[in-house]
Amino acid sequence: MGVRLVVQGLFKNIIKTRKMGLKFKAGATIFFVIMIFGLLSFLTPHYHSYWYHFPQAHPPSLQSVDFIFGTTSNGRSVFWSLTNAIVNSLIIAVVTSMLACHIGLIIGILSGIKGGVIDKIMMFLTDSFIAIPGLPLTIMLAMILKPIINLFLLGVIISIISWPWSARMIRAITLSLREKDFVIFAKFSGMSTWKIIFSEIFPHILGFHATNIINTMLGAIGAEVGLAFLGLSIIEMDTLGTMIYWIQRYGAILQNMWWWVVPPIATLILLFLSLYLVSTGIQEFLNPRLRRVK
Amino acid sequence: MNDEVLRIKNLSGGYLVKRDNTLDYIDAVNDVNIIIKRDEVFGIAGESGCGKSTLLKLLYGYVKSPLIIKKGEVLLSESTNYYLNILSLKNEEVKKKIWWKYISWIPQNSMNVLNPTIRIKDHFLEILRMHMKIERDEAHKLIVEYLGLLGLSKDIVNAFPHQLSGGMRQRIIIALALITRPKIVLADEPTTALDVVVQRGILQWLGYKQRELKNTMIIVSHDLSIHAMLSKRIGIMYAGKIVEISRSENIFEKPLHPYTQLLLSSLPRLGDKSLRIGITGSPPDLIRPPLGCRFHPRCPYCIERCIIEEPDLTEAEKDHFIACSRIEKR
Amino acid sequence: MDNKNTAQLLVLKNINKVFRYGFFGFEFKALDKVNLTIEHEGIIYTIAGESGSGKTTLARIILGVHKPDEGLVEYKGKNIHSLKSSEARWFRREVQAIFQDPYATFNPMKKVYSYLYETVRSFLGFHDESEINEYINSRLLSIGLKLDDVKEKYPHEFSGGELQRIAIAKSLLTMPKLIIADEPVSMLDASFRINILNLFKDLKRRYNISFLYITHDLATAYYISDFIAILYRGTIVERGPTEDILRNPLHPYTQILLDSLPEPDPKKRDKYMKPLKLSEIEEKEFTVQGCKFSFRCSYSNEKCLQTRPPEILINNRVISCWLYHYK
Amino acid sequence: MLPKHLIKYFLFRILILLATIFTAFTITFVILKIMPIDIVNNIIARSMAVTGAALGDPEAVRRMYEIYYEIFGLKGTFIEQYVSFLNRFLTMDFGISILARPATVQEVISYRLPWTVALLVFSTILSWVIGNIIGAVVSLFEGSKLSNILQSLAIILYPIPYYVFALVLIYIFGYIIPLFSLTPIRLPSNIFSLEFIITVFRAMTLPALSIIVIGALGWWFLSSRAMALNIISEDFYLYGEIRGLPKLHLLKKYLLKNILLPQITALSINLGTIFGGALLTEILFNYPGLGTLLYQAVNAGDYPLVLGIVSMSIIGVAVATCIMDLLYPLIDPRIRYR
Repeated sequence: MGVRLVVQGLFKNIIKTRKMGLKFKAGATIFFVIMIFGLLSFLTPHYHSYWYHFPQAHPPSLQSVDFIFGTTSNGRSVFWSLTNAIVNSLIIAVVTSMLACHIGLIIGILSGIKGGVIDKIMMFLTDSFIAIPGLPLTIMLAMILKPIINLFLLGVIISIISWPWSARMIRAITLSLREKDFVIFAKFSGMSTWKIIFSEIFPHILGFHATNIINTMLGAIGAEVGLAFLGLSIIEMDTLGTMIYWIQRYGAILQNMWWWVVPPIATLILLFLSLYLVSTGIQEFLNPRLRRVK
Repeated sequence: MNDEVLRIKNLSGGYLVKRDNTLDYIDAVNDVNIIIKRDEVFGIAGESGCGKSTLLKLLYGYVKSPLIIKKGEVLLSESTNYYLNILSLKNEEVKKKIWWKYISWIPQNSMNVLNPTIRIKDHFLEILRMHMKIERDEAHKLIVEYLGLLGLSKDIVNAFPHQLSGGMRQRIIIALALITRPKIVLADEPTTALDVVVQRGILQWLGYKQRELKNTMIIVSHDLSIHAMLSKRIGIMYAGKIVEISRSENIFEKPLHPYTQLLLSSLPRLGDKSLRIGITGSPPDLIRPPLGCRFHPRCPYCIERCIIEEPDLTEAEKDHFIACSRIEKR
Repeated sequence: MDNKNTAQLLVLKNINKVFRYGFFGFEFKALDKVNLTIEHEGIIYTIAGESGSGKTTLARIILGVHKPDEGLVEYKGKNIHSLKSSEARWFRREVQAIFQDPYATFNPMKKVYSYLYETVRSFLGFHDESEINEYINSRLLSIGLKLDDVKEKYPHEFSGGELQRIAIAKSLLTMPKLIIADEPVSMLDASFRINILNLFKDLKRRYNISFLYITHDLATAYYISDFIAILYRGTIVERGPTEDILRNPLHPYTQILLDSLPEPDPKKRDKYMKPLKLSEIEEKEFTVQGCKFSFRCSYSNEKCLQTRPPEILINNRVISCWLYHYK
Repeated sequence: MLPKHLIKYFLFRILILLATIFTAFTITFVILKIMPIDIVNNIIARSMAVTGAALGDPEAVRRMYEIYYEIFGLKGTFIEQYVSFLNRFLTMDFGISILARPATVQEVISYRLPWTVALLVFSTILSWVIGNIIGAVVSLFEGSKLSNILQSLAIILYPIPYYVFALVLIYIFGYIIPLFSLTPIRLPSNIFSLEFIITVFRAMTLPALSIIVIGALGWWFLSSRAMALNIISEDFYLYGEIRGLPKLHLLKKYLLKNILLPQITALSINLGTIFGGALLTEILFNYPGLGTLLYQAVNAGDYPLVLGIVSMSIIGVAVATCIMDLLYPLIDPRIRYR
């Protein structure tokens, strides 16, 4: 029953996208285009996995799809690398955001609703995690787990530093809602605690949760790139981070191999921009006060 | 000598609001005419959304988007036969020449109107420097002296707003409005957020100051009891129009307009348990106000003429103006 | 449920509630030894107090939202803070709540009808849609509303007064014995306010419903209530029949409060304008040992500051003031 | 003399600081302990491989094992493990750095630390000040062309991490306008010479610029503008307008004064993120700070050094946040006089 309500709520919100502002539309469009580009990765030819397959550092030309963005110093096609990188980076982002945001959601709601000792313990844990600067901790973990690293594990590592904020925010929202008149009113309309959580409290959290998922994705993509700078991402795979790692490694910028440099950086910036626009778009939609300010 | 200080002539104004790609005009103040005299407390009463606060803003010349003036004049009487129209002045001119020199303002909601990060003294300094060109040292002496005169402790000049109670802050705000001795003081719901005991203190103080300074005070409040305790003359507003103006004895003892009558009879009073009856229906949407008399859909005495014809404010008895077609006829 | 007819409707015994704030553990005594009894059905009992008197906290304690730190709230002889789940349902059926801001009471994303529907389905055990509608319609009609005018609308499509009426209609669906109304009319215009109050009176007469009417407005309290309790900084200073207390207040605070009430009558202006010397509200009042009003009271002495006055029964009212101790 | 409640607050805040550091290290301890792989052997094998046979001295290897066993909680009872771990982290005693043998980890870090601190302090303060002022000023001209341009720019810059933006800067300044050398800097020995100052300045400019541009025009601009717009709709600002106060005065005493205080809190909350971003930025510009050191340490498999930098950052960020929180009540009159 609860699930049905949540789905209904989500559905209603999606229908309302027609009324979403320009920011949301622009962001969603850019994201959609990048996604389509990423989906081309399913057409990746098998020889893309071999290094030095193509002439090294070949500038872009139209002779074949492989050369459309030129090749790297390792003789790999920038085009195929990029399409694969988009998908892999997004996988990391989705794993992170799904894990971190939902752990945060559950802990936050539980803490907020139950209160008492459970709340105190959970919040102590959350606050302690928040106090640790994220990057050094992830670096340490990534370094230790380097021998067995994969996309999923990388997502897990990044979510270790991402969940506490979600938990904190959700708890604060839940707490403020718990004693609102409409919740008491619902209680005296005979609704059960679970129904109140789903139909009265959750819809108010949903908006934050949605933007939080997107922001966490944004943060995860950034964190992966950060780890890659240190050579701690999955070097043998194409991700946006590792592409930049190789660019760095081979001094592509100083050699002015712009065709190698521009695509991943531009994609990265566009990806950041689109996710940010989508998230602020949702925020403004849900909070008319922000909409007015524009 | 002329005892008029302010003459409001055919004043209309409202808000331009964009909603779903249509531009709506909210007709908040419609064709208001009032003459306000020296040394009086004039009350503007009405229920929420009747345009009383908007009227006050227009009087003050504080016109900022989305508020616009449609037509009309707000004339300040400077001497017997010289009138200055505030609404014809430029924004900067009103700010420099009129505000606090001629008219000052007591806002509502005293809890939040003082800047939380500067001291009480700085609030006074700002006004003295801006409007009286008095510099710091001299101003400081003046402030301490002034607060002493008002019976406020000198220690509070160095306090921050949050250290004072609500009643104290409201006193400070009133003191701020009076320090330049303006001819007119506008007060927008000056005691709404306060408890009744504190409210009594503030209203007494306000009344006492007015008698001492012999200036004019225009008080806006939805609470008729406050007007009964303070105002000398009262204008009753309904849906953007003034429906009745008279001395407060007349308003409370023999109201002529049906709205005023119904409003007064709906107020419960201590010591009287007789059945009171409210007004049916709700106030009109000011985007599309009703034709004719704006009160006609709720008026139990409505006749055909009320629906067609917009009544003017006319003097039904001496000093008793009312806008009602049925009375006009009489 | 067996002692339905013998027990008093609502009893508050020695309710204490302390809120704690922030780093420094600043304590704020919202309610201090509050006693109150609503004897039976069909009584309108007012709790009157100014901002910060703890009246909303009291309402929430009675509704079971907050737990008191000490003391008991008994509804028909049962402690409402230790109800079993079936008893909790019974309690929520018999006791209903109305709040100050109707727009904050209804979820803006849901049709108001869903609350009516939910209440009937869950409390009265109706399952058939048409049966439910019929029942809702009959209830709405009894207070002058029609189901068709309500059914498809969202909260923002009603005016504040209409929405408050619907909130009342919703609480009537379960045929409650007690309605807790927390400042139900303070957001409404004067011309509409009286309609809601008349409705309360009417419901009390027709259905024998009791009301706990929480307000800061003594004039409306006088108009509708049978009993009144005056709350000051978390303590009840005086309680008893409304007529007695508001016509002849004994506690110095009630006296000052009534004197300070502006009235829509210019003849009372001179009395109102007679200067009144009062110190400002002091934060100390929340933590003082003795009578909370002693800082501002013109009769106060050392004893008032040091020791809390006992509850003294005079005629049919209860006063907490040392002035009346020897009587 | 400070009022009593402030002293209480200060003591309490310092207690929180200590608790934070302890729990942070405890969490690190737990995470390291539950790692699913054989860490110590991996590490030693890797560092041997990186540094070659030079570490072949059996005594040195034995000492390394010792330290690692303590760090990863493999020695003694659980309590002993925990205590020795805490001891290592708090004192940052991780033995000798593999990378910079025979220097100890503490020595290497203390040599690089001033560079990072200088870069961070300089760029953070500058971006915070610039961003907040621009944000507040622009809010007064809401709807104008300039405001719209700055806003669009901010929306693009806001989500970009410093280190990605740094790549853009490198491309522009390293290739298109080659103003700055991107090769590792070599410091002149005389620290009082003009040359020294110029070298430091040149080394610092680009990393600082990438932090300042993103920070000022992205982060702080957006938050300060949002806050300013809120204040403008607030009663006390409107009342200021009604009193006819000059615009400049309103900007200074009403907007900025009320924005800067909450923005200090925002800064203290974001310190950790800023720190992390700045570390990575350093790498790109070969700036001789902790970030570049971390990069070298990771690449050389120098675990002692990495752990040293990690514990340094945890302590550093916690202390910096604490200092900001301690300063706050001294600046905010609302807390100062309660």
